Amino acid sequence: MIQLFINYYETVAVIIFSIGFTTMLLNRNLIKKIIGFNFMDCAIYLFLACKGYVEGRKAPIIIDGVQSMEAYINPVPSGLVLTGIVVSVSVTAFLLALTIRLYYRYHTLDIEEIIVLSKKEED
Amino acid sequence: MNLVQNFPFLSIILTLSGGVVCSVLKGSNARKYCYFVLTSVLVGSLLTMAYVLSTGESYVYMMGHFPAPWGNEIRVGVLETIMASLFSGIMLLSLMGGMHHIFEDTEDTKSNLYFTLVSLLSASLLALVYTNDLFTGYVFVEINTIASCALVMIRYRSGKALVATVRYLFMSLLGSGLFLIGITILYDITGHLLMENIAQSVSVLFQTGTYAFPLSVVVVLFSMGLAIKSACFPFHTWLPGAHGNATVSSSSILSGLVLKGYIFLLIKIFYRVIGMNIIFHERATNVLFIFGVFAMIIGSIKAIQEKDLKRMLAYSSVAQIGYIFLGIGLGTEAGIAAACLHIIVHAITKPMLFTACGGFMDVSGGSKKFSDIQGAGLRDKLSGIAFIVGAMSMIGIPFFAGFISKVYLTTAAIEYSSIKTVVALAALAISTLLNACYYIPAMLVLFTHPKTEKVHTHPRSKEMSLSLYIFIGLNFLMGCFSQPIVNAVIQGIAMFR
Amino acid sequence: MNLFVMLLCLFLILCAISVALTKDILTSIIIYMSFSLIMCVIWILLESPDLAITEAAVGAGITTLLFFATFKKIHLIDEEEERASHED
Amino acid sequence: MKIREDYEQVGWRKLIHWVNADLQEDYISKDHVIHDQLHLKENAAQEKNKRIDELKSSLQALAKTHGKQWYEKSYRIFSIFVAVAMIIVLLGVVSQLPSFGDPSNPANNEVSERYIESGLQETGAVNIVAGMILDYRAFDTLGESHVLFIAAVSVLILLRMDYGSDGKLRKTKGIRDEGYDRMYEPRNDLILQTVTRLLFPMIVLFGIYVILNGHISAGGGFSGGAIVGAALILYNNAFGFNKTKRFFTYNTFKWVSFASLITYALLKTYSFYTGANHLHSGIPLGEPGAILSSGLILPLNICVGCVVACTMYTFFTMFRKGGM
Repeated sequence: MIQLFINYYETVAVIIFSIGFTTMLLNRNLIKKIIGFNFMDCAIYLFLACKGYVEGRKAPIIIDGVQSMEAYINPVPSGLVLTGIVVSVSVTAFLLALTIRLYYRYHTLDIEEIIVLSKKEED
Repeated sequence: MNLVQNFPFLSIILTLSGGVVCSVLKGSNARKYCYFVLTSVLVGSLLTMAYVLSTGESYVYMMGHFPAPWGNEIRVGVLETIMASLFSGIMLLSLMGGMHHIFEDTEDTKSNLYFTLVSLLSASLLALVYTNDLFTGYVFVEINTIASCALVMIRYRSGKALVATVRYLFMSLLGSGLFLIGITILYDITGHLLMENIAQSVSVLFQTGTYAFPLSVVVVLFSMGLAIKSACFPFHTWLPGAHGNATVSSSSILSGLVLKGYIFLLIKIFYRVIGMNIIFHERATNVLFIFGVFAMIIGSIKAIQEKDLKRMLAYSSVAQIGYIFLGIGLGTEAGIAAACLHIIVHAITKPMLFTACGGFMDVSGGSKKFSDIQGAGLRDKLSGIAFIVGAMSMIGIPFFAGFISKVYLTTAAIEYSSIKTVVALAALAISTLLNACYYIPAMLVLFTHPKTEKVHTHPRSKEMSLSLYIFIGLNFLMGCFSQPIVNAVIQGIAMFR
Repeated sequence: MNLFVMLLCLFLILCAISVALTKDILTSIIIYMSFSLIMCVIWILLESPDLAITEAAVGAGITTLLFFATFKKIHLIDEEEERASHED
Repeated sequence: MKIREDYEQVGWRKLIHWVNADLQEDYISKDHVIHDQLHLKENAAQEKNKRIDELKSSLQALAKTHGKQWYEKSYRIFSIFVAVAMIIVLLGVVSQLPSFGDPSNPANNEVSERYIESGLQETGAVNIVAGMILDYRAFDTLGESHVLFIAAVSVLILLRMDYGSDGKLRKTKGIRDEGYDRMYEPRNDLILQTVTRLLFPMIVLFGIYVILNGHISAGGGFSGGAIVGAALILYNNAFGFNKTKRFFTYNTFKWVSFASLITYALLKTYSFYTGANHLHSGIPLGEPGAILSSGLILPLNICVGCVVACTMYTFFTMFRKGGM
């Protein structure tokens, strides 16, 4: 139990991940679902990025030639999260474009109504 | 380092840049360029397969100047090259099969963008097959997700396709979210992203028993994430909508190849990263085994109730995915070999069925309801024959491809002496019966008392006939002379470690 | 220093819960914007400035812009439907 | 009455109006035409709400008859159950993971040691993260910029107004024609335009600085490109599409992203090919700290910056108008 307070960043990340996961699963409004997805992704990247942090070390930009490992944190997780942030922006743009297209056709943002309406219409 | 060893890397780069080039060309030039890219990738992977079979062991290709744990790396073995040539070949054939549908469904200013999506999808499939690094796997899983959702959404004029895309995309994003959390926890407890190094530290962790609970949660997250993405039983609700409403070539690419890419990544993670003994200990294989059994039964039952040919084929894909998960669920090497064999068989048969269904839609005024395609098999003879061959192979009649993988699934199940064997054999028998229960009525509808009045028929293009001939030939080849392929798969699995 | 981080994390959790509970979309978009800004501050506390700039420019900047553009586009569609229905 | 007047001026009210796309030209003026329009709008709005309520109630009835009632309840309970189970399992995992910030974590092994110790010598980049992204693990970032490209392609397929081969806009269901272009021309708001005339060059300069210094200080292709993209969006918002059409059309997006992605792929193919076949790649690393140092990282950052800037601007214009 104490470990939860030592890794407090990871606890926060897990709580936000679950809230985002539920908003995405539970909500009927499309834009709410997309915001829930963004929360989920941001939480996973916080969970990944705080793996690389080491107490008392600086950001991995070499200052005046000091190249010992004790001076800098682990650069691998921040490299991975940089890739991840751009992935979640691209997916959000795709989802929002789909929402607009659906709104053109069904004039509602509620996914349940959209499913009911799309079943009624014959293509 | 002879030249052939560079082909896997060059094929990934060619397909990636092919996507970019297609976005600039006109519709018809993009089609020619896409054909060129896919044929060169097919020839390249066949040559690499010959090379790897001759040397008898897999080699590692270093991407960049820095060796493995620092830089990226792809690993090329027999199984990988078989899958790569299968994926590029089938993608080429399904594109040829549904070509005039593509140009009908998309605007003429946007049809070249369809070929961008197809070549980027084949790039991500190749990268998923070859990669030896988990995070590279995640990046290309994302490309795969967006490309396959865009393939379904290309028919955005029909509202059903849009709704199916939204549901498919949300479920797929849940899957890749769980997959990424699995990678993070694994990176945290082992410190590596490369598959070999993770395997070593995981086996050490397993012996000493440290981080036992996180390790089992990682196994659960990987299997759940990739099961959601490959439409395994409880998470298959998005599949009938997505595959039922996409264009002909999109649905054959999606059900034939995209689902298999994720399953192959799951096999790689289970077999090479975590190791089968730990998976066995975690009893993850039992869970997948039960999912497979349920998928086989309930997928077929749902397919029987369908009134729409394409949705019926989509539900039968859910059942066939259940066969593959049954193979993985057995947990033995023979089980995984049977699963790989069924991946090959299903990749050959299902796109043929979807292309034939495209042919039936052409001759019956574009509708896919059973009531409208009454007797379409007689109006379009070649699609009818292709549908018969596909249905026979799905049911598992000897001399057709499906029979081979069913035989190996049963031998793998028999080898395994416990309750699992009984359940596996019962499931195989029942689902073969259920397959017959929906393919034979479909064939009856297609080949009896055709409608008399002249329905607007679309002259079948040469490309489609060629692709159907090749599909039928492949099916018979796999059905009758399957021994070399089976030996290659078994040798690949042995070399896979 | 620890108290400051605790407050930020508490704010993150409050943002997540309030978006789950509010009905109005506009307020949830604005809450998401503040969530992204706090994430930039946390990236700096975790000693990774690369992430802070990227999250600020791409996460808080462009994503929220797209949300507002979608929200406005939806209202525009309603306007046109009315205008079209008035004319014909 | 006075409070209402000030309330109207407050920026917040303007933001709400901007977002609700109220099209009154000049909100402050008091003449009757505006008031009549307001009344007209109000009862039109009521009418519309009535219609929507009828549609909703019919839908509810339809949903009810489909036995959706118990399905919705079980779906809600099931999701809450999944969320609670997930929190418990993941908190259990977090409590057993190595503690935060402790130097002896398994993650600080020989992999990150080599990145830090010999990162400067091998890649020439002072910013080790940029060196790692564009040189050590370059294959991920190559896939990464193609993720952004494929998202741009899908948004183009969905939202771009379908122009027929003859260049005339083809009427597709639900999309209005060019006639409403005035709707997209933003009200030339004097404050916004003067501020943009001041800010636009600053932001673009800062974006270019972030791209060029990717390998020296924090930043790089992705963030710099997003900053330049944001500047373009600001310019479009202030001066409208006719002004931005002069220097940025759909063709520029197509050819700029094509050129930068192909050069990115070619440069990376060269470095992967020479690396794998153990050939010496004669790219000078330059002396660290200078702009023209660290071999391929600078051109790659510029390519990624161009792709990201064009894609972000295209996202905005596709959402705003469905055309450039």
